[in-house]
Amino acid sequence: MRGKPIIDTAKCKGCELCNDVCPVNIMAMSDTFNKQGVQYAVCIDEEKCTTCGACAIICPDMVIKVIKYEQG
Amino acid sequence: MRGKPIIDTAKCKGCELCNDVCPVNIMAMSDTFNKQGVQYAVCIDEEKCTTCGACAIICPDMVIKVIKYEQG
Amino acid sequence: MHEEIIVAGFGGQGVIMAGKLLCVAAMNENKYVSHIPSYGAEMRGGTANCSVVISDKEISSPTVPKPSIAIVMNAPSLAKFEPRVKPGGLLIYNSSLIDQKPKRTDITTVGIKANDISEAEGSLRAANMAAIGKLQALKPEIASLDSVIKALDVVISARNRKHNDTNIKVLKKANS
Amino acid sequence: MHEEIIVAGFGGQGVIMAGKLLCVAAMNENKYVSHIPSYGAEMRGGTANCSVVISDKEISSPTVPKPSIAIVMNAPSLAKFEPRVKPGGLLIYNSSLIDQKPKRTDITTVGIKANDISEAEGSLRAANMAAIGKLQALKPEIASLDSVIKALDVVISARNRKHNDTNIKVLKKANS
Amino acid sequence: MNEKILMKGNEALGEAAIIAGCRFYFGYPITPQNEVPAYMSRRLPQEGGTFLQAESELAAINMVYGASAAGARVMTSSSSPGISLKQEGLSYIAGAELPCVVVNIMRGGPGLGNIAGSQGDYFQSTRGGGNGDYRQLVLTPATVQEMADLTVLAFDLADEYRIAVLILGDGYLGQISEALVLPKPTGKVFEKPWALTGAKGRKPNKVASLRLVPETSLEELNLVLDEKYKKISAKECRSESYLTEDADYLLVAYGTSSRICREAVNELREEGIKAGLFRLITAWPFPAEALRIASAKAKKILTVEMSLGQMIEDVKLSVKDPERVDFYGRSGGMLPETDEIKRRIKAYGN
Amino acid sequence: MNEKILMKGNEALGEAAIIAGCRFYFGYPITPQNEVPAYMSRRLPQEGGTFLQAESELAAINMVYGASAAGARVMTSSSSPGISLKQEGLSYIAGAELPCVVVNIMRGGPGLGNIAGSQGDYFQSTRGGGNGDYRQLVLTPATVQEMADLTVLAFDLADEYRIAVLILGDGYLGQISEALVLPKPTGKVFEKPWALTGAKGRKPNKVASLRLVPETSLEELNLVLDEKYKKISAKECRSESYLTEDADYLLVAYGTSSRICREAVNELREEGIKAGLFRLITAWPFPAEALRIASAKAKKILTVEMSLGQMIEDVKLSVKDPERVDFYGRSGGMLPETDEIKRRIKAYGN
Amino acid sequence: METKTKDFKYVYDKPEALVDKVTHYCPGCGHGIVHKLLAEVIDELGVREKAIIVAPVGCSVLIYDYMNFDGCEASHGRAPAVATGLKRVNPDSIVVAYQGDGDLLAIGTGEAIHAANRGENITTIFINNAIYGMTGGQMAPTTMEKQITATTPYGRDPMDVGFPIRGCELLNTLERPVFIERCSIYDFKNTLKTKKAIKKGIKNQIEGRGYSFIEVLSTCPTNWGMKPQEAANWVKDTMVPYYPLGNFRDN
Amino acid sequence: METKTKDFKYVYDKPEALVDKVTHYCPGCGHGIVHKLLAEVIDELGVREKAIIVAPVGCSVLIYDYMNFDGCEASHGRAPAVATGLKRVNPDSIVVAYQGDGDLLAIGTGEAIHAANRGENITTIFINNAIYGMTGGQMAPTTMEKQITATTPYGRDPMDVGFPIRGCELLNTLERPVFIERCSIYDFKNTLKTKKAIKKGIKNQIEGRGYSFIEVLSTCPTNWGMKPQEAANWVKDTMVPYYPLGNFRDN
Ligand SMILES: Cc1ncc(C[n+]2csc(CCOP(=O)(O)OP(=O)(O)O)c2C)c(N)n1
Ligand SMILES: Cc1ncc(C[n+]2csc(CCOP(=O)(O)OP(=O)(O)O)c2C)c(N)n1
Ligand code: SF4
Ligand code: SF4
Ligand code: SF4
Ligand code: SF4
Repeated sequence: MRGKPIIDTAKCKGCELCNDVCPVNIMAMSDTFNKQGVQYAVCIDEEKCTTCGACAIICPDMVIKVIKYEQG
Repeated sequence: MRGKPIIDTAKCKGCELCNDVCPVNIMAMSDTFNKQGVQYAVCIDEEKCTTCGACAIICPDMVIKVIKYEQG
Repeated sequence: MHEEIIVAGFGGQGVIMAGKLLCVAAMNENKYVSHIPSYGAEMRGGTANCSVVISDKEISSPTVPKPSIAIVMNAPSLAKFEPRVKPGGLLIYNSSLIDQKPKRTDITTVGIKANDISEAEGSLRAANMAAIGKLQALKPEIASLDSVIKALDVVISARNRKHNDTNIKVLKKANS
Repeated sequence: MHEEIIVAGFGGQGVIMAGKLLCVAAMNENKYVSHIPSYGAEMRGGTANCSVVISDKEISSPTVPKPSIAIVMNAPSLAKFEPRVKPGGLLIYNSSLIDQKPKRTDITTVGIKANDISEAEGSLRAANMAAIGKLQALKPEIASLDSVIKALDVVISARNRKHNDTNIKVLKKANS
Repeated sequence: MNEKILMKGNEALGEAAIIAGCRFYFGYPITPQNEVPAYMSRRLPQEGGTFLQAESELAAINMVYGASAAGARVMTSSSSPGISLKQEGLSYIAGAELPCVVVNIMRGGPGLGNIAGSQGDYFQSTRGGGNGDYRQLVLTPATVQEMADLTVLAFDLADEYRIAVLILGDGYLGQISEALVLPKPTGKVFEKPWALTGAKGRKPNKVASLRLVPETSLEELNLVLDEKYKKISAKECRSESYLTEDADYLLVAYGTSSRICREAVNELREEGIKAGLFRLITAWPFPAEALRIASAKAKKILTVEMSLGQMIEDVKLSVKDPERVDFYGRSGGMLPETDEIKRRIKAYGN
Repeated sequence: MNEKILMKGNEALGEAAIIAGCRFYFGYPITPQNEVPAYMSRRLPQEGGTFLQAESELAAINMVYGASAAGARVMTSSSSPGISLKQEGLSYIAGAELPCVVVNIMRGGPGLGNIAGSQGDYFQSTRGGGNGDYRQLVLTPATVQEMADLTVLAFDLADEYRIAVLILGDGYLGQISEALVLPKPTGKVFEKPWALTGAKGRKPNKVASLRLVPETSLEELNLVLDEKYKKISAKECRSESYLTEDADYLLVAYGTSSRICREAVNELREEGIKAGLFRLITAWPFPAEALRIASAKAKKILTVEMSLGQMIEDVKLSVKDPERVDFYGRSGGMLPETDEIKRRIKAYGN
Repeated sequence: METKTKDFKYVYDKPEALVDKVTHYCPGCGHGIVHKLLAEVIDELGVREKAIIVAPVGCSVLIYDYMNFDGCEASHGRAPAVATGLKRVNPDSIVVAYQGDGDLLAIGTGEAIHAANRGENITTIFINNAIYGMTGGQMAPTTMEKQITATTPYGRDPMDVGFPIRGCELLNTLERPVFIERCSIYDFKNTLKTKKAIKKGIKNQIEGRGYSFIEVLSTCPTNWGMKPQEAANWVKDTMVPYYPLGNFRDN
Repeated sequence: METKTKDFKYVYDKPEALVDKVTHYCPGCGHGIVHKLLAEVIDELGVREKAIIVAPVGCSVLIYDYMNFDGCEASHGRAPAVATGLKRVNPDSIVVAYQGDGDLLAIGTGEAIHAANRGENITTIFINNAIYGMTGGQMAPTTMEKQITATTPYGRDPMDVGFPIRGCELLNTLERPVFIERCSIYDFKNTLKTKKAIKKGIKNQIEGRGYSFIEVLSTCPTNWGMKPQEAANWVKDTMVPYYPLGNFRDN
C-alpha cells in the first residue's frame, strides 16, 4: 500500500466527482447517509491507491486528504 | 458665375473652417463683427465658386447654403 | 378550525410543496389559507421549511412563530421546531430518518416511517406525501383526503404529474 | 462701504477675472468680499457674469439681485443688467462695443472705450482692465489703485503674468 | 371567473400587471422578487409582450424610461439594493413625468443585508432617494389579493398622473401564497399625446427633464410637479381603519407588519382592550387626514414597523399631540411579534 | 500662517481635505463641483496621494469603499444626479461601517434639471436614499471658510464613528470665492484595527454588510448601528442661533439660503422687527434641542429652503406647536429673495 | 437636396430634419457638423416622421432641440437602454442613440456593450472627441496618451489610468452588431464618408438588420485649447494614428 | 504541500489559506474547487498575510468566510472598483477579485473593463458558469444559446438577447492587461491548468506587473438541473466549443 485518501465523511456532500476522477476506480459512494443526509465517498480498495491526488484536487469540499507512506 | 455660397452671417460663429476647406480659397473672414461678436465668413470672389458645397458641408452651424444657377 | 403549521426538512424533500398541497386542499373547502416558504439564505444547501396557516376565519398574521402542528422530515428540523410547538400541539416526525424520539410530553408526537412507506410504494421522493397522509388522518378537519388528492393536480407541475399515482398510493398508505 | 457689483460680458472678455481682481484688492485692504461666477448652462457659448460683494461688514447674502454697480462689457449685458441697477447706482459700459446709450436717468452711467484703450496699449484682451481702472477712479473706497495692481499678481495665472505690464498700463490709462 | 386560486404574491403581481395591460417588463434578478421576472419571462411572450432581462438595474430602469416615453404600460421590479441603483433613473422619470410601475419587494439592509422581508426602504420610497424635489405614488399591499389589485390600480394611477407608482411590498408578501381572485381590467383608456411615436402630422415631441434656458424654467417644472403632487395628496390617499372608532390604543402599520398588528388587535379586543389598527394603503400620499380621525380618541399610538423607525415620522407629522406616538420595530428581516405588541399596549394601561 | 486668501468653495474644500490628511480621492466629473476633482488631480500627486478619475460615480463610491476598507482617509465628490448613483454604495458603506467623506454640491432637479445651486437633496441625505435603516452625518457649510473647516471636521467625525460624512453644499457654495484662512490639521489619530491590511499576526479581518446566518445577526447589526446613531444624535448636533433669544419671528435655514435669511434678519431688525435665524450646521443629526430653545418665544417659524420643502419636516418634528411653522422656498436652482422673506415676516405681524 | 427655384437650385440646403436655430455649440465644434449629417440622412431616407433621437448627457444634451423630429433625453450613459425601451415598444420607429465618449465609454460602458450584444435594431453615433466637453475638459476614456486635461494636469499617464479605449475594436468582439465603422469630420472628404456611414447605419435599421455603430473622431476646440482648424489637424495627426479609420464590420 | 509526519507525508493537505469548514455550496459546485486552488496558490506563494479577497455578490458571496486571510465584500458587480481602492491604498497587498459571470459581465461590465484598462495591479478570477447561481438560475450574459433558465423559459434566443459574451476576448482588446487565460475545472487535468493560471496571475501581481484575468469555465449543477459529473461533461461538450480554452495573453 503506497498511500490512501483520508476522507472526512461528515463533510462529504455526495457529489460523486471523486468517483469519476479516480484513475483506478477505487472511489465509490456509501450505502448509508451522513449527517448532511447524503451518501458519502468511500475508498473501496486502498491497496490500489496510486496517491495521484486527483480525488483530493477535484473535491469541491476539501473532504479528501491524500497521504503517501514513507518508503522504508 | 456658376453659383455661390449664401451666407447667413448673423448665425456665423467665426470658426473659419469654411475658409480652410474651400478648394479655390474664396472664403474669408469679415473685418467687422456680427451680433454674436465675431468676425463672420464672407465669400470674397463669387465668380470662382465651383459650387462644390464643401464650405456648406463643413460648416457646423448651418450658416451656408450653396446655389447653382440653371444653365440657360 | 385554525391551525398554524410548519413543514420542515432537507431541501429536496418537497416540504414546500407539501405545504402548498394542504393549502390548496383546504382552500377548495373554502377555508382561508396562507403559505410562506423559508427562502432562507440567497444560496444553496441547508434545510427548508414553510409556514402554513389554515383557518375558518380570515387570516391576520401569516407567520407561524409557534406552530400548532409541526411536520419534521429530518433530524435538524426536529431539533429546530420541536421546542416551538404550542403546548397541546401535534408533532409528526419522519422516523425513517430521525433516530431520536421527540422529548416533549405536553404535545402529541407521532412518528411515521415516511421514507420507508414511500420506498415501499416504489418512489424515493414521496416521503412528503406520507407525512401529509398521516396529518390528514389525524386532523381531517383541515381537508378531506379527497380534497388533498384533488389538490395534487394543481400543485404538482405538469412535468411531474406522472408520479401522482404513486403519490396517491403513499398518501393513502400513510393515511390508513 | 458696501457695494454689490455685477461684471458682465462675453465669455472671453475676462469678466470673471475682473471680479476676482476687485475682491483680492479689497480683501487685502481688510474688506469682506465675495464672488460668484455665473456658471450658466453646463455648456459653451453665451454670456458670462459674476456677482461681487465688497463690504466693511461681514457679508450675509453674496447674491446680487440688484447691483449698486454694474460693469457691462457688451450690448446683451447692458440690456440684461441696466434695469437691475439700484436707483442711485453706477453703470459702467464698454462704449467700444455698445452703440446704444443706457436709458436710465436715476443712476450714474459712464461709458468707457475699453477695447479701444486696450488696443491702444497693444493688447486685444485687456478691455476688462480698462473697466476696472475706470471703476477704481470712480469708487476709490473699494480699493486703492495700488491694491488693484498688486492683486494682479495673485489673480493672473503664472502663465499669463507676462501680460501684466500691459494690464497695468491699461488700468492706469482708464483710471486717469 | 371568480374562482380562487392559490398564488404567490410575486406571481399574483405579475399576472395582475398583464391584466392591467402591461406588455413590457424590464428587470434584473434579485431575491426575494425573482418570481416576478421568471413569471413575466414565461407569460409575456404568450401575450405578445416583451420580457427583457436587463444587464443591470440601471439599464432596466432606463429601458422602462424609454418604453414609457414610447407610450407603453411598462413595469420593472427589484428589491432594496437594486432599487437603490434605480434612484437616478427614478428622479429622471419624475422630471420627465413618465408613467411606470416599479415594484420593490424589500429585504433586510443596509447594504447587502439579507433577503428576509423588511420595510427599511420607506424613507427612500416616500421621500425620493434620488436627487431633487419629487414624489412618487407608493402603494403598500398587505395580502396576495392586494398585490394583484393594487397592481392593476397602479397602472391607472401612473397613466393618470404621469408618475412612477411604487408597489412597496416586503419579502414575505413576495413569497407568501394565498387564495386569490384575479382582478379584472379596469378598461380605463389614457391618451398619451406626449409619447414619442414619430413626428407625423404634429410637432416633434420631446421627453426630458433638462431645463436650462430660460433660467426660470426648471422652477416652472418644479411648480407644475408640486401642483400635481398636491392634487394627488388631495385625491389619492388610501388607508384602512380597523376598529378605530372607539380605540384607546391605535396601531399604525402597513404590509406584513399590519397583519401581525391586526392579529394583536383581535386578541386585545378579546381581552376587552380597545385596540384598533390604522393601515396604510398609500404611503405617499400619506393618509394624514384619515389617521387624524382614526387617532382622535387614542391615548397611545403605536407605530409598528419592520425597520427601526421611518413611517413614524409621517405618523408624528399627521396626528394631533404627537407625544402620544410610540414605536415598536424589528429590523434586519425580523418580524414584529404579536405578543410583544400586546405587552406594550397593556403596559400603557397603567 | 493666518493669512487670508481668496478661494473658491470647491477648492477650499479640496485643500482642507488635504490638510485633514486625505490622500485618496476618487470621483467623476459633474458640474457644479468640477473644481474639486480638478484641484485634487493637481494637488494630490504633489502630496504623494492618489487622484483617480473613476469611470462612473458607481465605480467612484466603490473605490472609496475599498480605500476606506484599507484604512485610508478618502473622499469623493459629486453633484445631485451623481449622488443618486452612489446610493447603493452608501448603503453598503453604512452597513460595513466604513469612514469616508462624500461631498454633494447640489444642483437643480429632479432628473438632469440644471446646474444652478439647489437644496433639493436634503431628504436623500438625511433619510438615506439607499436601502435599509441607516444614517449618515450631514454637514451643511454656509461660507467658504466653513467649506474648509467642516471638511477637516468631517474626516475626524468619519473616523470617530466609522460613518460616511456628507458635506452638503449647494452649487453657489461650490462656486463662490471668499476670503479664507486655511484650517489647521486637528492632529487626532484614529486606530483602525478593523482595516484590511493583511492578516499578519492577527485573525483575518472581514469588511461586509451581509448578515445571513444566524437569522438574527442582521438585526444585531441594525441595533449596533442604531446605538451609534443615537450617540451621534446626542453628541454631534451643530447649529448657530443668530438673534434668536428674543425673536418673535424665527427663520430656519442652512447653506446659501441661510445667508440670505441672515441678511433679511439684519434688515428686519433695523426696522425694529424682532427676527432671528436658526442655522443648521448638521442636518443629520438634526439639532432639534437647540431649535426648540431658539424657537421658544417665536410666534412664527419660517423655514426657508432652496427646494419645495424638505427640511421643514424636521423643523415640524422638532418644535413645540408645529402649527407655527411656515414655508418659503424657491426651486430649480433659484434663490430665495431677501425682500420676499421680509414681506412674509411683516405679513405675520398683522 | 437639389431644390429647384426659378433660376437656381440649391446644391446645399438646410435639411428639413434640422431646426433652424443657433446651436449652443462653441465655434467649430464637431457636434454641429455631425448633427447636420444626421439630419441630411434622415431626410434622404424619408424617415423624419418615424425618427427618435436619444440625446446623451454631454455637450450634445440638447440635440433634440436641433432635430426636427421626436427626441428623448437619457441620463448620462444610459442612451442605449433608453433606446432599447423606445425601440422595443415601437419597432417601426427609427431610433438613433447619439453619445459622447464619456457617455458611451465611461459611465455607459455596460449599456453600450449590452445593447450592441443584444443586437438591438438601433443606430449609435459615437462622438469621440477625446475629452469631456460639457463639464469643462476632463479626461475621457479616449483621451490620448500625455494629453493634458482638467483632471490630467500632468498629462494622461497610461501606466496610471490606462491607454485610450478603442470603441470599435471593443464592440467588434461581439457577434450581433451588423455594422461598425470609424470615421471623422476632420476634413471634407472624411465628412462625406461619415455621412455615408451614418446613412448605412440608418438603412440597416430600416431594413431591420440590427445594431449599427458609427464612431466619429470629432473636435472639441474649446477644451483642447485650439482653433477649430488646428483641432481638425490634431484629429488627423494625433487621433487617427491611434484610432484607425475604416470599416470594421459590414454584414 | 508535502507535510511530513512520522511515517507518511501528505500528498494533498488542506491549505493554510483555506478555512476548515463546510461551505454553503451545493454538492459538486465548481466554486469549491476554485476556492481550494486559490488557497493553495496563496500558500505556495507565501502571501497569505498580505492577501485580500474581494467577494462578489453571487454564490461566492461568502468566499471571505472560507479564505483564511483578509476579505472584503463588494456590491454586485463592483469588485473591480473595490479592489482598485484597496490596492491603491496598500500597493503591497495582494488583491484578488473573485467574480461570477453575472457580477462581472452583466451589472459589472463597466468596472471590469475599466479596471483592466487601467491595468490595476490585481488578479481577477472570473467564474463562468453560464447562469446566475445565487438567485436561482436566471440567464447570465454567458448563458449558452438555447439554454433554458428561469428567465429564458423558451431557451436563450440570440436574436432577442444576443449571443453569450466572451470575457477574455473582450478584455483582450485592451492594452494594459498582462495576462488573460481561459481554463476550466471540468476534469483533473484542466483543474491543474487552472491552478497554474491562477498562480501566474498572483505572481504577476507580486511582481507588480499589472492586471491578470483568469476565466474559469465552471459548473452550477443545481441550476443546470444536472448531476455534478453531467455538469462537468456539459462544460466540456457545450461550453468549451464556444469558449475556447487557452492563453490569450502572457506579457
Ligand atoms: C450621472 C452624471 N454624472 C456626471 C454628469 C456630468 N456630465 C455631464 S456631461 C459629462 C461628460 C461629457 O463628456 P462626453 O460624453 O465625452 O461628451 P462631450 O461633452 O465631450 O460631447 C459629464 C461627466 C451628469 N450630468 N450626470
Ligand atoms: C444590485 C444587486 N442586484 C442584484 C442582486 C441579486 N443577485 C445576487 S447574486 C446575482 C447574480 C449571481 O450570478 P453570478 O454573478 O453569475 O454568480 P453565481 O451565483 O452564478 O456564482 C444577483 C443578480 C444583488 N444582490 N444586488
Ligand atoms: S468529491 Fe468530495 S464532496 Fe464530492 S463525493 Fe467525493 S469526497 Fe464527497
Ligand atoms: S464654417 Fe460656418 S460658422 Fe464657421 S466660419 Fe464658416 S460660415 Fe462661419
Ligand atoms: S466644449 Fe467642446 S464639444 Fe462642447 S460645444 Fe464646445 S467645442 Fe463642442
Ligand atoms: S447554485 Fe450553482 S453556483 Fe451556486 S452553489 Fe449551487 S451549484 Fe454552485
